[in-house]
Amino acid sequence: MVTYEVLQLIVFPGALFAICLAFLYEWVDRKLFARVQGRYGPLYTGPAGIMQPVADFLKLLSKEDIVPRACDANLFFAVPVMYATLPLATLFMMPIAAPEALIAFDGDLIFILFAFGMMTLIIFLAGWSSASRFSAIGSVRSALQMLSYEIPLGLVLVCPAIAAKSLSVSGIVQWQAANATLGAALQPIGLAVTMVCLLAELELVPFDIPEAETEIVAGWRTEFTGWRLALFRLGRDLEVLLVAALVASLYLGGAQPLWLIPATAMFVVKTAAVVMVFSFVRALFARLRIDQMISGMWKYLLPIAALQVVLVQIGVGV
Amino acid sequence: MGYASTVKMPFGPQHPALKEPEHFLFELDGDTVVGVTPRIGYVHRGIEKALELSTYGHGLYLAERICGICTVAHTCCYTQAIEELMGIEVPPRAKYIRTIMSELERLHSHSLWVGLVAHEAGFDTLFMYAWRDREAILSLFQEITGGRVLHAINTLGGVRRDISPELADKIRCTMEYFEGRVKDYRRIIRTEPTFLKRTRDVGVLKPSDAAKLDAVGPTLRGSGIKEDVRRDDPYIAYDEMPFNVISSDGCDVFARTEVRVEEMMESIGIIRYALDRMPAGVFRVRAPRNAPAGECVSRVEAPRGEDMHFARSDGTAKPERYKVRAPTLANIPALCRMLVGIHVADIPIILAGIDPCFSCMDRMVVVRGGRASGTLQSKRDV
Amino acid sequence: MVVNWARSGSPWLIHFNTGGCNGCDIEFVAAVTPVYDVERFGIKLQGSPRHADILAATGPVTSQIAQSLRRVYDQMPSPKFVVALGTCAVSGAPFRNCYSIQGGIDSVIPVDVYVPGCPPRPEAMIDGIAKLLQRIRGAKK
Amino acid sequence: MSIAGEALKQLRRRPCTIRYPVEKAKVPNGFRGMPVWDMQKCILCVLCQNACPPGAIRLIGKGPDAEIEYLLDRCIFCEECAEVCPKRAIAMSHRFELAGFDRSKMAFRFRKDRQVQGQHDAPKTSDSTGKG
Amino acid sequence: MDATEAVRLMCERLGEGVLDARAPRPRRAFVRVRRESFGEAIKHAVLELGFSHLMAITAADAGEELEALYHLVCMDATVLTISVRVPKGDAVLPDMSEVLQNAAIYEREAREMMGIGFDGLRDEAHLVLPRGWPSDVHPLRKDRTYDDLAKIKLELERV
Ligand code: SF4
Ligand code: SF4
Ligand code: SF4
Ligand code: SF4
Ligand code: SF4
Ligand code: SF4
Ligand code: SF4
Ligand code: SF4
Repeated sequence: MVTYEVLQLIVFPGALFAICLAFLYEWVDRKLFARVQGRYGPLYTGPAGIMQPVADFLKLLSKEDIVPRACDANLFFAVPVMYATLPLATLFMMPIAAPEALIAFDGDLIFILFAFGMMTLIIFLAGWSSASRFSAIGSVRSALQMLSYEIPLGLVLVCPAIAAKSLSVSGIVQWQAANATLGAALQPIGLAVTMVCLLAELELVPFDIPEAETEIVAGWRTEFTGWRLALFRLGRDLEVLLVAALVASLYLGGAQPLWLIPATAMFVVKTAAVVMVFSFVRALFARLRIDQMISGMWKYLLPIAALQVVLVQIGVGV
Repeated sequence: MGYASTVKMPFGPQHPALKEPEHFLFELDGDTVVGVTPRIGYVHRGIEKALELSTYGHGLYLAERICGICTVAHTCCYTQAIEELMGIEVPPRAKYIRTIMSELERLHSHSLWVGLVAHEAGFDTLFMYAWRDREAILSLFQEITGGRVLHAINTLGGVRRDISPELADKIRCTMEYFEGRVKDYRRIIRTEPTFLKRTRDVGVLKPSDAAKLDAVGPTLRGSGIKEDVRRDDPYIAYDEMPFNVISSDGCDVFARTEVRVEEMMESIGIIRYALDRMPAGVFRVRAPRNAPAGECVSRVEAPRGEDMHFARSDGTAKPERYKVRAPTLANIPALCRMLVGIHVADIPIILAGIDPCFSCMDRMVVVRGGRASGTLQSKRDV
Repeated sequence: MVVNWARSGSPWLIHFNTGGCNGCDIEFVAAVTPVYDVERFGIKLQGSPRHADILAATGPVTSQIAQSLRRVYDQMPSPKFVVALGTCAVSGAPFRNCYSIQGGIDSVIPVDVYVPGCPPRPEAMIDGIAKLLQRIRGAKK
Repeated sequence: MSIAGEALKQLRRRPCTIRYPVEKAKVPNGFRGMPVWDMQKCILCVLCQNACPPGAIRLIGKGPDAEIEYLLDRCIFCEECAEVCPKRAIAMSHRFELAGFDRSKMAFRFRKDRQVQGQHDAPKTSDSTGKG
Repeated sequence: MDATEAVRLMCERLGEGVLDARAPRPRRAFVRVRRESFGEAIKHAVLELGFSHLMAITAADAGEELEALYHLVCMDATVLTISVRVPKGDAVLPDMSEVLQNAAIYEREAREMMGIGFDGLRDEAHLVLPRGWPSDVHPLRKDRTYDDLAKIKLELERV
């Protein structure tokens, strides 16, 4: 039995499955983004370019590893590893193959929120450890940005929890199934705010301020090469998957089987939809400036998020 | 780190926001720029010397390579100067063809620029669309001249290739398509809130400063001053063309964008007019090898502003002195003025705002700020 | 095998103008945009030399830029390749005699593929890069 | 958001990309590609050498041994040589796929009786030249 | 103001200071002045005649002397070129950035390329051209041949 659980953790629906899905979504994102711009996107690496993220990953693994002299060697080693493992570990708390996640406990939603905060902290460390000006600016921007979206995000994410009277993602998924309803239908405002905050969390346009290529090269990642960069990219892809899974679970019913369709398939369809919305939206905007972004978040998003909380309270109370 | 009292931040020579190698040293106070030291000269190739050492015919190809974006402007300016020295009159048909080429170049250059400014603002989709549509102009170039970017069409005494009636129809047809696209850009840049947020009130250049610091081209016209060599000092066939000089009172990056987009509409009008009224006849006359002694100043409105060449001949087959002053250099003092007191994140978009093309600027510039002291003169007024 | 496949399937480029006339540069950027779209090959433009595999250099090398070019090249992690785009980058041609020009890209760093043209059409650039990729794919370990 | 309409339209359309190495590139008539020599016509008058701005053409030797050397790595494809040739022995071909690994193979020598070539195959003069 | 008018007014004001004045075609005027009258000529043109836009300064090598040509433009797009010659041994002109705000950038260029000094021009520090270029070599002087410059170039490469 233990081997079965280990297998679950490592292969399906655990690490391996998550990594494959993460790579697939990177491809979906690049492809859709390219199509919006009237291009093909990756085309020749694997059928329709589907192996592109894998090729990128393998290539980076095979590249020379450069450690800048000025940087903190220990941190420089630890940061990429943490950046890749944290979202992977958090994914175990997402219901993927069944409405019940591999690891589910009351309060895992809080842990997930904490993980998002941690990701930003790691980014900050990454920029700081590489002792380069661009990286430092990138990481400071990243931290500033986090301060502005974390609070509205936390506010709206507890709304489904209040409605379902459960602080566990699995619990919220099951509550939606039991009541034959969707979070999105009950809390459309919450969904919208979550999407905006998560765009910021993922550092996508219009909030890709910490990575603004034309301003600060590649932001906090500027100095990383080889396997470190590969792990960053993997961690990034996993983060996208995590975010998509979170939206799918809290608002779209998550991994519930529908008639004959297994839960996993529903999960994949829903997360893919979320990823596609993200990549479509990021094609439509110009990048904001950090001060504009922060003031916008505080001025508009926070009140809306608060409004959503009040609405949910009223709904639950009645 | 990075946020101490004043830090120095280098920008370039290899930097994704600059497709060309230039170096700016910014002095930052927190997130605000308090000083700028441009350090140019990375693209200095020594063209002026080379021009003086090559024959008039060979020099044409060097003039063309002062810059790959306004090649027509530079070759127009060059041929105009040398033709004046040689005392040859270009046939009217050649003048019309040069006019059409100049305006096509303005279209391609401005749409390239719309794409770039969008790119600097992180608006990649608009960048892709603008560059996709620009390809229509490049294929026209290719059909007319045989080259997409360097056209080698202007020559001493006229142009090397004619525009046939079929080609003229093709140009009209492309103009039809392009007009629609330009209207679309105009709508997008005026309504996209994130883009407006990044360009409105950014990089302000007051009209009095623009005039005093001698800004040129859309940078000047974006500050509400209507000056355009095409109208004020008409060359080739511009004295026969009806068009408006566009200006905008915004004085910011958005105003400069607007000026360029509106100019594209005017250019389309000029091309149509010129195609309809193209005089018949030869399009090239023979140019002599040598030019009698003399000197002349030749001016052209390049897409980025006034371009000036000065030529002096001594009766031989090579110019005695050839001097080029391209638009970007003229805009540098104004640029430095705009860059002081702004937010770091706005640097790329302001730089892009003047449409800096350093390859022509460095052709001559040797302004290199020294380590501590050297800044451009404009710093003095700040 | 797998490594060569990955390398040839995911070339990331960094663009460096060493003093050219912009002609090559705008054609290079045009190759990224929809009509040519080199992302088909998995090519991505990178801003940081640390992330790049291929240095796409345009223009004759001016004396002033030579050191920067060298530095960017040194910052790239190996295996790295250099593509010289345009006649200037190949040999410095129209400017090769000028006093502040050192010559083509290969006067400073080793070049793998030369793409003549003034400027080369985006197709010619793609052709050059495709030839390089083919060579990488075929490379023995 | 104002670009959304156009973006949605794009999704329904095929990309406008020319899939270049897979599809062949279309080059219009009059395109200035690599110049090619028809040595049958050439009279070794050196006008092309003098006209060439970057000095990509050189006449080497004298009399029957004379050869024309063409340096591809210097050519700027300006068409001056083709224009100046009194015998129309030079034509701008449509060849643009000129990339090579070795610069020493970018020099071509043409002789009146035979054509000595570098890395590229002998450019046939019938090879889709711009102006026949 | 048209070209002939500008030439006439310049001659009237400077009198003996003008060595040569021509208006070869509409909107182009060339006035060559004596060194002593140079400052006055520029000030007169800029402040009184309205030629307030400085297009460029061309430095030229005229054998024994160096020449500086100031290309000024007025509102009617007339280009007035005021030129002045100074001997090579004593090639110094006053800095004009008092009246022409953007003159410094062109003056520095002239100094770097041709070796004309400008009295009062700040930013004396450093040399022209590529890093390490000898400050007494002005590439645009006629006595600088290509071979000569190429030797310097080679030296630079070695560094
Ligand atoms: S400003 Fe224009 S010419 Fe200059 S690097 Fe950017 S794109 Fe090229
Ligand atoms: S930058 Fe100017 S002075 Fe320098 S080589 Fe080029 S043309 Fe000559
Ligand atoms: S401003 Fe200069 S570099 Fe820029 S496009 Fe025009 S000529 Fe070229
Ligand atoms: S090869 Fe031609 S287009 Fe390219 S940089 Fe040189 S001169 Fe310009
Ligand atoms: S071809 Fe012309 S230039 Fe050559 S020898 Fe004959 S007449 Fe003279
Ligand atoms: S095309 Fe121009 S550069 Fe090439 S060989 Fe002919 S004349 Fe010389
Ligand atoms: S004319 Fe020819 S030899 Fe002289 S500098 Fe130009 S390209 Fe070089
Ligand atoms: S100009 Fe024509 S005929 Fe004369 S040498 Fe050249 S190719 Fe031969």
